[in-house]
Amino acid sequence: MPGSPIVFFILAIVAIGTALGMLISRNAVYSALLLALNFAAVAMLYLTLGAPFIALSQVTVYAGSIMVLFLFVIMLLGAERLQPAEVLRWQPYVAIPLVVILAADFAYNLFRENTEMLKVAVPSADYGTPAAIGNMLFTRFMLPFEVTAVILLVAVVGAVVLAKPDRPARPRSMERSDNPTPSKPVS
Amino acid sequence: MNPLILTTFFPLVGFVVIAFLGAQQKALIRWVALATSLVTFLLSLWMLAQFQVGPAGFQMNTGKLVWAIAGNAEISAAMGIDGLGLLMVLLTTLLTPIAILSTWESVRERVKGFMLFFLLLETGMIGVFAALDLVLFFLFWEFTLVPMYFLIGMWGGERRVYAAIKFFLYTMAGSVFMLLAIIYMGVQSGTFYLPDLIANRAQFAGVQLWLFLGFAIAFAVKVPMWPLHTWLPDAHVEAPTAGSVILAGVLLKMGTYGFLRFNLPLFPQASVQLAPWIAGLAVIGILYGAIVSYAQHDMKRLVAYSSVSHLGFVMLGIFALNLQGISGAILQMVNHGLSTGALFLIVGMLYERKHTREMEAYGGIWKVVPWMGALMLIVTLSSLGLPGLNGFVGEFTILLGAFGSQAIGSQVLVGVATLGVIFAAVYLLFLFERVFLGGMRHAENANLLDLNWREVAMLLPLLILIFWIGIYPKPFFDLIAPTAQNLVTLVQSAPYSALLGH
Amino acid sequence: MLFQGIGAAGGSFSLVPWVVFLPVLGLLLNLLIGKRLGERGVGWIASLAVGAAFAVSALLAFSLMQHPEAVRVPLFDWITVGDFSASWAFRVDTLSVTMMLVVSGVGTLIHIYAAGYMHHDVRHNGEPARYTRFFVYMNLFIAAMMILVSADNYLMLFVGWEGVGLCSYLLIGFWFEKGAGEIANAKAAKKAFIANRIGDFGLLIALFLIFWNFHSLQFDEVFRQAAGAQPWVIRAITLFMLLGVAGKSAQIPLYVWLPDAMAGTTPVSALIHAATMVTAGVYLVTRTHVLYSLDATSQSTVAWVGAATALFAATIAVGQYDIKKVLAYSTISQLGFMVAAVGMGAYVGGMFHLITHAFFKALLFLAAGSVILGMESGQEVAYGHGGHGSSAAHEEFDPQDMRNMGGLRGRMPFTFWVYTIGSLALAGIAPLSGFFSKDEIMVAASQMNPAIFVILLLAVFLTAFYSWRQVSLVFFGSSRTRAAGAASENAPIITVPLIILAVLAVLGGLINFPGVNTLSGWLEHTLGALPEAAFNPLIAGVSLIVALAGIAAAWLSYGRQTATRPNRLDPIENNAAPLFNALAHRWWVDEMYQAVFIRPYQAIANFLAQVVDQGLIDGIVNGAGVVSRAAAQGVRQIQTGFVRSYALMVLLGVVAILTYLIVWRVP
Amino acid sequence: MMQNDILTILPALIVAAWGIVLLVVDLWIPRDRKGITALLAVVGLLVALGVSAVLFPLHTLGFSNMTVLDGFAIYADMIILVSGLLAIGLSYDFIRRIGIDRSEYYVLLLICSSGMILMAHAFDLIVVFLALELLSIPLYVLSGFARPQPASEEASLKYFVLGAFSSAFFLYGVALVYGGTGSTNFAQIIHALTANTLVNPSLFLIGAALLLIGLGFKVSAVPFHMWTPDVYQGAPSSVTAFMSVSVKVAGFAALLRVFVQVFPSLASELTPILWALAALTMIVGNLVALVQTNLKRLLAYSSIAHVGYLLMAFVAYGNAKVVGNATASILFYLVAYGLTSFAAWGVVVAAEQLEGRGLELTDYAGLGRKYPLLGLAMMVAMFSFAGIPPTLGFWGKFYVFQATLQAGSVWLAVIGVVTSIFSAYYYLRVLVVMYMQPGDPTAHPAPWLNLVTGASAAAVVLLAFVPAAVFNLAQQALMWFGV
Amino acid sequence: MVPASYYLALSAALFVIGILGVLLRRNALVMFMSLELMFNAGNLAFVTFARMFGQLEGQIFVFFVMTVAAAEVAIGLALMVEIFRSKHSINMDEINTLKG
Repeated sequence: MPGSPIVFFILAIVAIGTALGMLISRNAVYSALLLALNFAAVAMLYLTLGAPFIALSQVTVYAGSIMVLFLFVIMLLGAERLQPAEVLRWQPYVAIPLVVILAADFAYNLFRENTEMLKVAVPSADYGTPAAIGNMLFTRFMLPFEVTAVILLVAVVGAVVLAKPDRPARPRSMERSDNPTPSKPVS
Repeated sequence: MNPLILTTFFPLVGFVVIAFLGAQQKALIRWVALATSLVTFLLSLWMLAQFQVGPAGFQMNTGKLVWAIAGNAEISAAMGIDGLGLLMVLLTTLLTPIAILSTWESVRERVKGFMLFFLLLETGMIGVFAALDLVLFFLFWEFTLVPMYFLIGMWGGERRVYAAIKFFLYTMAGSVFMLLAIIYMGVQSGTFYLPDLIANRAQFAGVQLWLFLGFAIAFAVKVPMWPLHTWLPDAHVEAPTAGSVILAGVLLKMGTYGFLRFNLPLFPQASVQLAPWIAGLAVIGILYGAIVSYAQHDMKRLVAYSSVSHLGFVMLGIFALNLQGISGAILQMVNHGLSTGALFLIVGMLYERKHTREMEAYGGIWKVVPWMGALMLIVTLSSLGLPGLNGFVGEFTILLGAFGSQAIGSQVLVGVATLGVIFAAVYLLFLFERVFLGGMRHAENANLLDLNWREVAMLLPLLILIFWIGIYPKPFFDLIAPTAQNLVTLVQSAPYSALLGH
Repeated sequence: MLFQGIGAAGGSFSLVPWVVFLPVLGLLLNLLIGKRLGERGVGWIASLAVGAAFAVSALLAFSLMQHPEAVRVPLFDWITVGDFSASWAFRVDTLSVTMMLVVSGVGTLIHIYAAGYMHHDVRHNGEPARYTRFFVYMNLFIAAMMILVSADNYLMLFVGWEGVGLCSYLLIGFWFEKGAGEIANAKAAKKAFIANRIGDFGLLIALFLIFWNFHSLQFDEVFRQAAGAQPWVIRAITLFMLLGVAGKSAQIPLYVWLPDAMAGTTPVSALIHAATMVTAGVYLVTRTHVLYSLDATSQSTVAWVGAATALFAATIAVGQYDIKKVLAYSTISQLGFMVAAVGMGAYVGGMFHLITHAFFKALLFLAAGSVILGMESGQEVAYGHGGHGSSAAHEEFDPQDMRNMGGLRGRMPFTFWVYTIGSLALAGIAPLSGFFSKDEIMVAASQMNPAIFVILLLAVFLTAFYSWRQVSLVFFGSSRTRAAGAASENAPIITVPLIILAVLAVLGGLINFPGVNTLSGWLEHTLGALPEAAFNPLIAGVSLIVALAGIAAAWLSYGRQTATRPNRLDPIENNAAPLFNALAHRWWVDEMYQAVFIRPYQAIANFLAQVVDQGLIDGIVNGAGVVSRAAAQGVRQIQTGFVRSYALMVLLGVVAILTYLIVWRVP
Repeated sequence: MMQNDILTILPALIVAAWGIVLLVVDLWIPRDRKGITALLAVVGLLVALGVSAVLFPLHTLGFSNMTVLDGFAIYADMIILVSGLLAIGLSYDFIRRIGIDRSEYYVLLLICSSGMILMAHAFDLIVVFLALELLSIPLYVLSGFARPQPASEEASLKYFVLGAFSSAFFLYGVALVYGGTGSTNFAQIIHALTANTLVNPSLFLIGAALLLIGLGFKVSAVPFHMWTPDVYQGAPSSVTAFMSVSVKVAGFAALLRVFVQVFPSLASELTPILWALAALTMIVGNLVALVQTNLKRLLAYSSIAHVGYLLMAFVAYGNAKVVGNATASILFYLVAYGLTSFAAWGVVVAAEQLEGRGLELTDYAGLGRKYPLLGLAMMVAMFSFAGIPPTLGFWGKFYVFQATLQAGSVWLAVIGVVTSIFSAYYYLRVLVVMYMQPGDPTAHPAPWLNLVTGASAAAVVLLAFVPAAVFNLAQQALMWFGV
Repeated sequence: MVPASYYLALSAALFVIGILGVLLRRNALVMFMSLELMFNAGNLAFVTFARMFGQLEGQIFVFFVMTVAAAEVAIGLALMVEIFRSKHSINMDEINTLKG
C-alpha cells in the first residue's frame, strides 16, 4: 500500500482524535470545527490512496461548503449549547457496550485473515486523476450522475418547501371545516 | 344447471336485490329475504329429489374446476354432495327461512343490513357443506364468521361486542391451524381436491397426527368440545334469536361435519389413535355441559350449555368409528339442529314478549300460553331424548355404537356418558319447570300472548320433523348409510387398521 | 307396507297394533275437536278408545286360546343401522296379552271413573278447560303402556317404558300450579321423571350389553342365544335391568318418587301409580326371565331388593296420615312382593299378584278418590260454596288428611264397603283375591329363601295393620271435622267402576285358583314350564293368621278412636314418639337423598358453572387476552418517542446480526 | 446511449421528467386552479403505467449493466404507479382541506415514485443507493409537508435522522460488498459468486448483512421499525397511505433483487436472521397494535406486521425449489397489501380533521352507519388485513404460508398464524367501533377519495375471486428473474 | 507500507464513533454531523478498496455519496431550521410527542 506508515498513523490519530473531539465537545461549534478537521485529515488519507480528485472534492465540498453550512446554521439558531437535561440516562450504558461489540466485530472480521488485505494491484498511470474520473463519470456512470442531479434538485425543492416561511401558519379552510354543518364535499 | 350450485348461490340473488332496495323499505326487504330463503329451500328439495340414495361418493359433483394454482398445488372450485352434506344443506335451508321469520318483529333496526348478512351467511354455510376442495372449504368456513360476527355484534344483547369478538377470535384461532394443515397437505400432494387427497393419504401418513390435530382444533372449537366451549354461551346469549338458531342449528354442525368429512377419511390412523382421548373429552363435555346447564339462570345460556352436552354425544358417536356411532352422530346433528333451534325460537318468543331471558322472571306461564307451553314441552322432550321423538333415535344409536366401539374401547366410559341422559332430564325439566310450571310468580305475566300464526308456522316444520325422525327415521338413515359405511371402510381399510383389531 | 305387515301375521293377531292406535286415535280426536265436544264427549271418546283397546285385547286373548304360540306382528322398520335393527313390531303372546287385558281393562274402568271425577276436580281447582287435556294424557298413557307390553323387542319396549314415564310426569304435574309453594306438584313430577330416568339409564346400558353380545334386541333372538353367553354378561345385563326395574316399579333405592307422585289426581294414581305403569318392572323381569334364570346371583338380588322394599315401605305406610300416601307406600310394598316373587323365579306368582293388585289397588285409590271428593263436597257445604273462593279455609284444610276424616262410614256407606273390600284384599284376607296371589308368593319364598319369607311375613303383618288403620281412621269413629261431617256419597259414574273393581278384587283369585291354575297354564306358553306353585295350607294359614293379627292390632289401636284431637291422635305417636317420627318422616330417606345427591349436585353444578367454567376455563381464555395486552403494553414502552433510543434499537439489531454472523457464520 | 439503456429506465424516466416539467409548468398555473397540477400528475403516472404495461414482456440490461428491465421490475413499477395514482386521488381533496395544497406535493410524489421505480430496475449497488436516496429525500419532505404542525415536523425529523442513519449502514454495507467482491455491479457479483472468485467472503457476508439492515429499515422490519409508527402518525394521512405501500414495494423489490437474484449463495447464512426478523416483526407488529388507540398508529403497526408476513415468505429463499413460488407469493402479497391499505387509508383520510384530530379510534364510532361506503371499505380492508375470505388478503396469507410450509419452516408459519389471531382482534376492534358503537362522526368523503377507496375495496374483494390472475402475473414477472 | 486493513480499521473506527455520536448527542446538529462522519467512514472504505483493486469505481462511488450527502444536508438543515422556528430548540430529546 502506498504512503509511509508514519504519515498514515499521524493522519489516523488526527482523524480519530478529531472525531472523538466532535463526539465529546459540549459546544456544537467546536464539534463542527473538529469535524471539518477530521474531513481534512481524511482527505489527506485519500491522497495517500491515490485519489487526488476525491481528496479535493472532500476538502471543497465537505470540509468546505457543508461544514460552513453547518456552522452557519448553528450560529443562526444560536444552538451551540443545550440544557444538560439528560432524559435517557441509561442510553450510554447500553450504547457504549453495543458499539464496542460492533467495533470488535469489525476488527475481528478485518484482522482474522489479512493476507487478502495486503494484496495491492499496481495502479495504472492515470489512476485517480480527474481526467480518468471524469471520463468514467460521463460514460459508464452517466446514469448515476444524472440521478444525483435529480437528487440535488429534489433536495432544493424540498428545502424550499420545508423552510419557506411564506405560507400562512393556519390552514385557510379551517373555519369552513370546523363548521358543525358538514360542508359540501369539495371536488 | 347443477342444483347444488344453484342452491348454494341462490341466496346471493336475494342479496343483490336487497342491496338495491332502500333501507326504509323494511317490509319489502323482509319479504324478499324470506322469499329468497324459501326458494333456496325449494331448490334444496329439488336437489334432494335429484339425489340418488344408495351409491356412496359425491353426487352433483362439479369436478375439479381448477381455479387457482398455488405453487405446485391446484386449487379447484370443486363442489359435490353426499348424504351427510345433503342433510346438512337441507338443515341449513330449512332453518334459514325459519330464522328469518323469527326476526319479523324482533329486528326493527337496520333490517337491510341484517338480511344482507343473513343471506350471505346462508350461502357461506351451504358452501361449507358442499365444498370438496380443501381451500374452497376453508374459504366458506372462514367466511361464515363475517356475517355471524356482525349479526351478533350489531343486533345482539348488552355484551354483544364482547361476545362477537370472542366468537370470531376463538373460531379463527382454531381455524388458522387448519389452514396450515390444509396448505401442508396441498404442498405435499399437489392437490387440494378431497377425493384425491383421500386416495393419496398415505403420502402424509407420517405426520398425520399433527395434521389431524390441526384440523381437530378448528373443528373442536366450532363443535364446541370441552374445554374449548366458553365462546358458545356468550355468543348464544348475546346473539339475536335468528342468530342463535343458526349458530346452534348449523354453525356448530360445521365442526362435527368437519371431523366426519376430513379427519376420519384423511387421517385414519390418527383418528383411531386419538379416538379414546376425544371420546373422553366428549364424555366430559356431555356431563359437564349438562351439569353446568343446571346452574344457569338465563334460558339461552342454559340451552347453550345443553348444546355442549348434545354435541358431546355427536363427538362420541363420530369417534366410535363404527357404523352405528357415525350414523347416529350424523342423525343427531340434524336432531340437535331441530330441537335446539326450536328451543331458541321459543326462548326468543318469550324474550320478544317480556324482554328478559331470566328464568326467574317467568314461572307458571303455561297457564296463560298453553300452546307455547305444549310446544316447548315437546321440544324439551325431544332435546332430552324421549323415545318416539327424534333425539332418542340419535342418542341411542350413538351410545349403542360407542358402547361397542373398538376404537373407544371402554364400555365404562360410554356408560358414564349414558349418565348424560339423566342429567339432561335434570336441567331440561328444570328449565321447563322454572318457566312454565308452578304458580304465576309475576302477575304481569298473566298478559303474555300465546303463539301467533307466524310463530306456529316457524315451529311447525320443526315439530313435524321431530316426530318424523322419532318414529320413522329410515329415510334419514338411508341417506346417511352410504356415507357412514364409506367412512367406516375408509378408516378401517387404512394400512394400519391392525390397530383396530383386538 | 303398514297393512302388509299386519296382513302377514294373519288372523285377528294382525289387529294388535290397534291396541296402540285406538288410544292414539282417541287422543288425537280429543286434541283436535275436544273443545267442541264438551266434557261429556271427551270422556266418552277417551273411555271408548280404551274400551275398544280392551276389546281388541280380548279378541287377541280369544285367538290366543286357540293358538297359544307367540306371534310377531311387524309394522315397519324403525332404526336400522348396519347390523343393528329394531323395528316397530308387536308381539302377541300370553304374557303380553295378559298385560294388555289388565291395562285396558282397569284403564277403561278408570277412564269412566275419571270422566266423573275430573268433572269435579277441574272445578275444584278452578280450571275447567283442562278437562280435555287430562284425557289426552290418559289416552297417551294407555298407548305408551300398550307399546310397552306389546313390544317385540327391547327397544320398542323402551319406548313404552319412557313413554309411560312421560305420561306419569305430565299427569303428576297436571295441576302444575298447585301444591305446597305452588310448585310442589311440578317438582313431584320432575322427581318422578328423573328417578325413572335413572332407572332408564340402567335399562339402556342393559340394552347396549344385550345388543353387543347377542347382536339383536329382539326377544326371541336374545333368549335363543342367552345360554351361550358369558356369565358376567348375563349378570351385568340383569343387574342393570334391575336398576330400570327399581326406577319404574319404585323399588329401593329409587322408590322415593312414587309417594310424591300422589300429587297427581286420584284416577292417575289408580291407573298409573298403582295398577299399570309401576308394574312394568315386574313385567320386564318376567319377560326377561330367560336371562334371569341363568344367573342365580342377580335373581337373588332381585328378590332381596323386592323383599326389602316390601318391608321398608310397609313400615313407612304405618306412619302416614295422607290417605293417598298410605296407599302409595302400600303400592311400593306390594310391588316389592311382586319383584321378590319374580326374583325367586315365581313369575306366575308375580304376575298373579300384579293382576290382583291392579284390581284392589285401583279400587282402593278410586275409593280414596271418592272419599276425597266427598270431603271436598263436605268442605264446600261446611265452609260455604266455591271451595277456592274462600281461600283461607281452603288452604288450611287438606281433604286428603285422614286426621280430618273419621266416621265417614255413615256419610259414604257405599264407598266404605268397597274400601273395606279393597283393604281386606290388600291385607290378604281369604277368600279375597289378594290372599291367593300373596299366598303364591309366600309359598315361593318359603321354598326359596326362609329369610325372605320371614321378611315378607313381617310385611304382610304391617300391610294388614296399616290397611285397617286406614279404614279405621277414615270410616270409623266420629267425624273430626265439619267437612267430614258434611261429606256425601258420589254419583254413579264414580261408583259403578268401583263396584266392578270391587267384584274383581273379590273374585280375582279365581284367575289362578289353587288347583286350577288357569294363569299358570296360560302363561306357560310364554314362560315355559315353570315349577308348580303348589298351594300349601300351612303357609296360607300362617300368613292369614299374621294378616288377621295385623288387622286386630290395628283395630285395637285405632278402631275405637274417637279422639277429636286431629293433631295428635295416633297411639304409636303417643307411645313411641321417636319411632313414629321416623315412620312419619319416611325414615328421612328423602332428606338423605337431598343431602347426599341433590344438594351436592347443585353445589357441583354451581361450582362448575361459576368457578370452573367462568373462573377457570373462561378465565384462561380471557386471561390470554389480558396477558397479550399486558405484553403489548410492555413492548409498547420501548417505543419511547426518542429518536436516540430508536437508533439504539437499530444498533441493537445490527450488533445482534453481525455478531451472529461473525461468531457462527463467517466462512 | 443505446435504445436499450433508455428502455430499462423508461418508466422512471417518464415519471421523473414529468415531475420536473410539472415543477416548471406549475409556475404558470393560477393559484386557484392547482387542481390542474394533480390532473397532470395523474396523466404522467398513467402514461408511465401504459409504458410499463408495454414493456412487461421485455428483458434487457442497460447503462453498462447498471439497470435492468424485466417483468419483476415492471411488476413493481406497476404497483408503485398505481399506488401513486391512488395516493393522488386520496390527496387531492385532503391536502386542500387541511391547507397544504402546494403543488410541490405532486412533484415530490412523482419524483419519489421515480426513485422507487429506479430501485426496482437497479442492477448496480450504486444505483440502488442513489434510488434509495431519491425516494427517501422526497419522503422526508412529504412527511413534513403539514408543517408547521408539530406532529408532521417531528415525523419528518425522525424519519430523516433515522433514514440517514440506516443509509449510512447501507452505504457501509455497499462498501464492504465492494471490498468483498471487487465490484458493485450485480452482473459482476453474480459472476464472481458463481465462479467462486470472491476477494473476501467474510467482508462480503458482513456487507450483505448491512444491506439487509438498510433495506430492512426501509420496509420497517423489527427491530428497524421504530420510526414507522411515529412517522406514519405524524405525516399527512395521504402521504402515509402512499409510503406505507410504495416504500415497502420498492424495499422488497430491492431485497428480492439483491438477495434472491444476486446473493442466493448467502441463503444458508442469512436464513436464520431472516427467520428471526420475520418472527419478531410479526410478533411485535401485531402485539403492539393490540393496544393502540390511534387509528393511524394502529395501521402503522399493522403494516409492520404485514412486513413480517412478507419476510416469512422471504425466509424460503434459500430453497431452490421453493424460491420461485416464495417470490411470487411476496409479489402477490404486495398487491393484496397495497390495495387493502388504500381502502383503509382512504377512510382515515376522509375522517382526519384539522391538526391531526379525528384519528382516535373513538372518533370513528358510528362511522359505519353514517357513511356506508366508507364503512364498507373499512370493513373490507380490515377483513382483508386479517386474512378473512373472500378478500385478497386471505389469498396473500395463503400464498405466503404456502411458501413457508413448502420451505419447511413450520414453526415460523405457526408463529405467523398465531400472530394473525392477535391481528384479527385489533382489526375487529376497528369494526366494533365503527359499527357497534353509537356516535356521530364527521368525515369528508369526496368524489375522488370515494373512487379510490371504493375501487380499492372492490378490487380487494373482486380479485379474491380470481386470485390466479394476480398470481399468474406475479409468476410471469419472475420469468427472467432466474428463480 | 501500510496494509489496507489499517485503512479499513480506521474507517470502521470512524464509523462507530459516528454511531456513538448519533446515540449519545442530543443536539440535532451534532447528531447530524455524526451521520456525516459515518458517511465519511464509508467513503474511506470505498477509496481504500478502490486502491486495493486498482479500480476507479470505488472513487466514483465516493463522488456520488458526497453529492447525496450534500443533498441530505440541505434537507436536514432546512428541517432543523423549521423545527427550531416552531419549537425553539433542536434538542432531540424534546421531540417526542409521537410515541407508544
